[in-house]
Amino acid sequence: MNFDLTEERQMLQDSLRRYLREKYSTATRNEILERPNGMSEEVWTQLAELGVIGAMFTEEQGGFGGAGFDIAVVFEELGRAGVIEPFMDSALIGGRILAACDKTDLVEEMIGGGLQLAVAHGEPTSRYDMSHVRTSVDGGKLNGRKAVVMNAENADHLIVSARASGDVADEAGIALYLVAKDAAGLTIQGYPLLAGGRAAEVTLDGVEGELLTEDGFAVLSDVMALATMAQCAETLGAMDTATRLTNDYLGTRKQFGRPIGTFQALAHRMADMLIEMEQARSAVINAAGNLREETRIRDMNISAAKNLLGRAGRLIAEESIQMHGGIAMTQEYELAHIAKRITMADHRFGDTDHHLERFIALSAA
Amino acid sequence: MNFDLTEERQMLQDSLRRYLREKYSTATRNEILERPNGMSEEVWTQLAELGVIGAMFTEEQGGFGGAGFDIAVVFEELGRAGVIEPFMDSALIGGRILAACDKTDLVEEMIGGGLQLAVAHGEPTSRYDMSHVRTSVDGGKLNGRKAVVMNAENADHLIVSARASGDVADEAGIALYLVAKDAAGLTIQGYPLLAGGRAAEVTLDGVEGELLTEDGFAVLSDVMALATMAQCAETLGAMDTATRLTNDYLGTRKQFGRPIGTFQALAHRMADMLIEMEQARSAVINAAGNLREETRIRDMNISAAKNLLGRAGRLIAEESIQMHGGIAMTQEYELAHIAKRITMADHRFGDTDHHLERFIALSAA
Amino acid sequence: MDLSYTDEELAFRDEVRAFMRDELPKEMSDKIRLGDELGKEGQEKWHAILNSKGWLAPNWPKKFGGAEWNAVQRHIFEEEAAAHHAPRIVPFGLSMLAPVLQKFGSKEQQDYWLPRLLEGKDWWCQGYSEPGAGSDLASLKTRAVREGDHYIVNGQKTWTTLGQHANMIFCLVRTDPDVKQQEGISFLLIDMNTPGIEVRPIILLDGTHEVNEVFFDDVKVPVENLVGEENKGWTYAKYLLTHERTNIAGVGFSQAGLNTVKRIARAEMAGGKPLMANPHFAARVAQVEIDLKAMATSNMRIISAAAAGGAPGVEASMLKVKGTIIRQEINDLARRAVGPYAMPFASEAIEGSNEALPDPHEAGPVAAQYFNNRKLSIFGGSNEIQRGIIAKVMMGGGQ
Amino acid sequence: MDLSYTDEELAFRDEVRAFMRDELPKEMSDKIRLGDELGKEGQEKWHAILNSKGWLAPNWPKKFGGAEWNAVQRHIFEEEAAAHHAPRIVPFGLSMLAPVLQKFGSKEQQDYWLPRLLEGKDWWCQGYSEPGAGSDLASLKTRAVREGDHYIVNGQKTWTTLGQHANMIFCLVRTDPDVKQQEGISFLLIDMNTPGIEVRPIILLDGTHEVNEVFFDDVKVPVENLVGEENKGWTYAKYLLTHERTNIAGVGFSQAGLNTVKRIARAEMAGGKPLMANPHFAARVAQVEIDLKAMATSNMRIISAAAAGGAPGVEASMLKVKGTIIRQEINDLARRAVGPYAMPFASEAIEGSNEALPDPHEAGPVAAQYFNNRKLSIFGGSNEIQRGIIAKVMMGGGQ
Repeated sequence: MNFDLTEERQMLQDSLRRYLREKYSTATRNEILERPNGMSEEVWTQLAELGVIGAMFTEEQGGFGGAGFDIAVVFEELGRAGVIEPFMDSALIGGRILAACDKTDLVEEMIGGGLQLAVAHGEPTSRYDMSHVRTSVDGGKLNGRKAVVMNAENADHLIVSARASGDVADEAGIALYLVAKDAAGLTIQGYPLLAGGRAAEVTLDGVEGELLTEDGFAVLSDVMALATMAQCAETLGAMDTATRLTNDYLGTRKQFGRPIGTFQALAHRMADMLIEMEQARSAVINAAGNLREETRIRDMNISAAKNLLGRAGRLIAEESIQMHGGIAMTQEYELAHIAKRITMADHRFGDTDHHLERFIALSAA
Repeated sequence: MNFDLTEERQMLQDSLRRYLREKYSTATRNEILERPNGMSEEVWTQLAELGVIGAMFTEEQGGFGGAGFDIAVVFEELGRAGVIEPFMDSALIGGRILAACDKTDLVEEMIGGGLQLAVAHGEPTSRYDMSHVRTSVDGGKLNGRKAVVMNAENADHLIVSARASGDVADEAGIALYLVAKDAAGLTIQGYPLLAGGRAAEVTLDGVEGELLTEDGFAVLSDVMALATMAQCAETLGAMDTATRLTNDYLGTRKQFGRPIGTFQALAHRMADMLIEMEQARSAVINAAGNLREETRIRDMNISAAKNLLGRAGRLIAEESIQMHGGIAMTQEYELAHIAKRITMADHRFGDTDHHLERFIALSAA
Repeated sequence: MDLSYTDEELAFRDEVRAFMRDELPKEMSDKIRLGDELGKEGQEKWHAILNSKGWLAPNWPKKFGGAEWNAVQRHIFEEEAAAHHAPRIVPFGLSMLAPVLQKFGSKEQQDYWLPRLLEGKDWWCQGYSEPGAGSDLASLKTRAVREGDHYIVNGQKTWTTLGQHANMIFCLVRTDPDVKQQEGISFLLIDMNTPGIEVRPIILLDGTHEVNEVFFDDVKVPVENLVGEENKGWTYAKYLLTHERTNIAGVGFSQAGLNTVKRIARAEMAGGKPLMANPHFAARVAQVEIDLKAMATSNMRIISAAAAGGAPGVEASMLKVKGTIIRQEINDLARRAVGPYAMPFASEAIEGSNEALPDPHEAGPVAAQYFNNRKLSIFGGSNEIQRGIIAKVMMGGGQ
Repeated sequence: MDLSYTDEELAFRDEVRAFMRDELPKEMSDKIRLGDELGKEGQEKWHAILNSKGWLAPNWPKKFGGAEWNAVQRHIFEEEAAAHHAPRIVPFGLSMLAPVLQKFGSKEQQDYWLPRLLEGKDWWCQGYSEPGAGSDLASLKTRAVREGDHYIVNGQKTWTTLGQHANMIFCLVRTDPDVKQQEGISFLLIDMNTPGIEVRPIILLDGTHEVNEVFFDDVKVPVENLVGEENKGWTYAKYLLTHERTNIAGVGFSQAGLNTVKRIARAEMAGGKPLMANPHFAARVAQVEIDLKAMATSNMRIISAAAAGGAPGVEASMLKVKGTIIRQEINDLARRAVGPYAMPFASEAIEGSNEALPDPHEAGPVAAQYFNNRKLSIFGGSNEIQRGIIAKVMMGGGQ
């Protein structure tokens, strides 16, 4: 057993944390949040230069990491700083799908920071069901509607899932296509997100694309396992920030003549938050450390983590706001953004209940 | 709207509370707990004289009450004092089944305090399913096994459910029989209960009985509705005692030089207990006040109450023990018994989850 | 014991229902149902509708032009208003300031300000909270110094709800800094258009502009705008706070919210079945519904006692805590129910892409409401303050 | 990062497994699995079996005859012991007193008492808690006054676990009442057969006799039974408390308990299906299983750090709180699982009606265990004390 980070990961963590602390203040982020494209190209490029994107890919894929703990380290730091740039959707999900489909040149471009992708998979009625694809492909033409597609407006290419055969919820028969941003018949209607960044409703009306794979479900399911684990790590980082801000606030804010942290009811609730932080950290370690195990074990650990982070995240976001009081409700205060990131993470890749059910099903299997 | 007790009920409550406070101390009860028959005939008789049993029956049945609030008032007081005598099983369930089957003479005897009954309905595999009856009747002979039959050893008669027709879980085809305590083929193997009183495993091997009704499910379901409501009221009384004991303890017990109730963490948890007490009281009022509504409304209110009392009861029993510390773990202290009554109530008439499911099913109906 | 309304109460409920059906404009109830903001004009319009029926001031005595309803009537009105998605009455002038003026104001103040309130001539806001005070209200620092016929006010108020619409503010100010905190406070009425007042918006985490900071820089307030006696303001403030607690349980809002959750969950599909048929989601809904049913009865018990002349004390604190827990849980269920569509930033998404979202009016605002309603357990005496009151009263052995 | 055991650790685990398979008597593990009491004789027999393998004192240095395992080895042993339903090692002498004697005892004390511990010649109990002290241990009142070659001890101890079996007790006593609480305490070894000692049973709410009151009435204790220096006992007591915290998370016990819950829930039928297939029950089980998996990893992280020489501090308090919550939740699930059969009073029901209950050995003890294990969050530093420690350390900005 060994729970220490390797030297390389430790260095990546340190440099990333330093960069974000110095360059990604609340004020800076609040300014980025207001931008029409919902991101900063400068931050994207500089983080790419720091190796953030490269760490998400194996050496064979052109990166220098790609294992569970490489990805966990990166996303925990992004979460800690509340980064809204689309590293999850563009780089990790988009990039790893392309890597799995051997699009080596595009992956190289991604690692260099010069590419933006969007993955148009979820649909208005699919909720969290990964095999639910109604968008059809017929004679190479894509038709359908994709929902809450992250980073769609900024993307150079969209990766679109479509049903080549089978029923709407079948795992078999889902193909993946690469679609250029300016393809005919593609409509992108964008909007900002509560937790920062932008997404869009995407309509495909006879759009032509390049076939990436006919076994889309297998690719998606591996990449979404990675992404779910990364989301847990990101949320862990955000929870850590919320806990730290609250801890600091309890120590400095005075009421009735003394620091509010000396009020025992608050102190004990703070202790419960800290206990749940340990639980959450361990759950992420389990998810990251079992990524290369057989699918059932991998997915049990991922669902366990997503469920636990959902519960602990809710506790920490809500308790942090409550113990701060009104200040935490204001957009200007760091915690407001962080709490939104934590809560909205529950709406990605399956929520707390979804993963509880999945864990139960896998346990019974 | 009017939430006051009628004068009669107020008087019954007062006299009952006074009697139990004066005559049913922890020491007295602990002595009764050790008795081989698990009850005090003297307490039974005196409470019958006070009108406790009469209050459970309508005037037509020979009593002077019988409505939801009559029964709720009685059982709340019994619960407050942690009474272990079998008023629930012998008087309310047994008596009201007989009343529903027009056994006027036996009901009269019951109201006078001169009769003991036991209802042998549940079976080793029935759990909380009221229609699950495997015990058979054939040519008037009863064969089967009944589980955790309350008060069986003390009973003059047993009321036994048996399947006359249909499948094991059918509602139709359940008949009720009256069986004398000394009937041939009846075996009663008794044992004490954690929360006081005694029950038994009852084996029927060709036992003869008197048919009470062929529509046993209808009778049982009405009487069990009453009993479940009464159980909620009893638990409410016990919760009130636990809360009061804890409140008093927090005010008197000193640690680190001051009453432990001045420690804010405990004070706030005490406040949460008090809030749940109000919730529980309202749930019991809803259950008692809707007893004569149509079945679906009645049962929704009963299941709501049993679920809420299950949750609030667990909180209050566990928190009361925790805030007391070690003293609450000792058999000699009143709370130990009260906490067991509260917790074990969850195992009667369907537990917290059972009633949540029933509430969901009835809501969707 | 009788859990039903009396015939008189039922008749009153029918009257309220008919009023809501006939007089509440549909575009108004649509906005409320969908979580949109009504705006100043809409709010004033609703006030005028109520006033023409004589229902704008339910808790005022008849002699001041109020409806003088008892607690049960007020409850029935609030329940029906919530069920019909009627706007709330803006409480600052009508429910909070007015009782203070009626009890402690001069005849001149009553005669001038009360009719204007009914006629909608003034929009009042509340100047209580200050930065750094939080739940410790009495530590306020805004200073008022008497100079001839005026007070000169300097300081800062915060969390001033809808202050951006207001032309008047009632303020707690410190008139004597040398005595015990509670004893040097006065209650002033201040015209927002007086030079030296500046209102700055505070944007909340869901992007809304509900609250403000109000700055006072040598603001001149005529002495006739002092309510009651100088340095007795804390007494009036406490009196006001008891009136702030009307409808503290929020039963009607919770019931309306729960209905919305069920409507969404019956439409939303999860794993091939309606979400409402998912046992885990159904269990969450059932549990909060059970809690709400019980709290509604607790609320009625207290209202019934209040209508009979009893004074709700610690029970109000209990209702506040449980009421906010239930409402926040319902907000949480709503955000869960809509799945990935909780993520769009509602207000803008609705404006920009009405057509694009599948059912934007249901899904749109729920996550924003979840965040916005975290305030319920913070403002108006945080749940921590309420728990402290409950424990203190109970452990003191009575109220 | 590497979550797996090393080859050496795996080999050690195999050795422990083989030992449990070959040496742990089946009648012993049956009793433990079913929640029965092992009794003094059974416990001493297990100690002897461990001692003959050299494993009775895992944490003792080799020079005293211990196994000197590191934290990972101890964890592996505890995990396997729980999985095989082995009895716990009675900790009072071996795990709690021994480290104190080894660090602070005289050569004579070490030479006399330590071998006797391994040989099972003494049964030690702990005299720390006193009536009225609770979590405020240092407020103890039991008085020891030096008279010549003896101390004369008067006072009372309580919650003395298994004191009914003990021939020796180690006690904290007050030797100087005039100084700060912590500075007047001494650490004495007392023969339970000395005149003036009386042991009275405390029956717990589940009917068990685990703990006792111990009364001291002019009890003469030879001065050579003082450990270390007079009035320095608090230092030794604190040292001892850090050793009490071995296996504080109780991962093995929780895992064994969870397995029992699942076994019951697969057999128990609810509404025509196994209880384990009921979504609400399955959700409860899954949630606690998820929490336990995470805590097991937290535990390994701390153990791994401890094996590498780090000192667990506030983490131990976190594990204590979460560990007890999880174990108590599992106890709660077990009592839920057995349905109406939770109600019989287990010990008597089993003895009197072995045949009558359908599966008495599964159902019998679960409710009693639920009640008995409420102690987990009370004794050994209540969860409230632990939360206080956690908050204090964290808000102090470090350990």
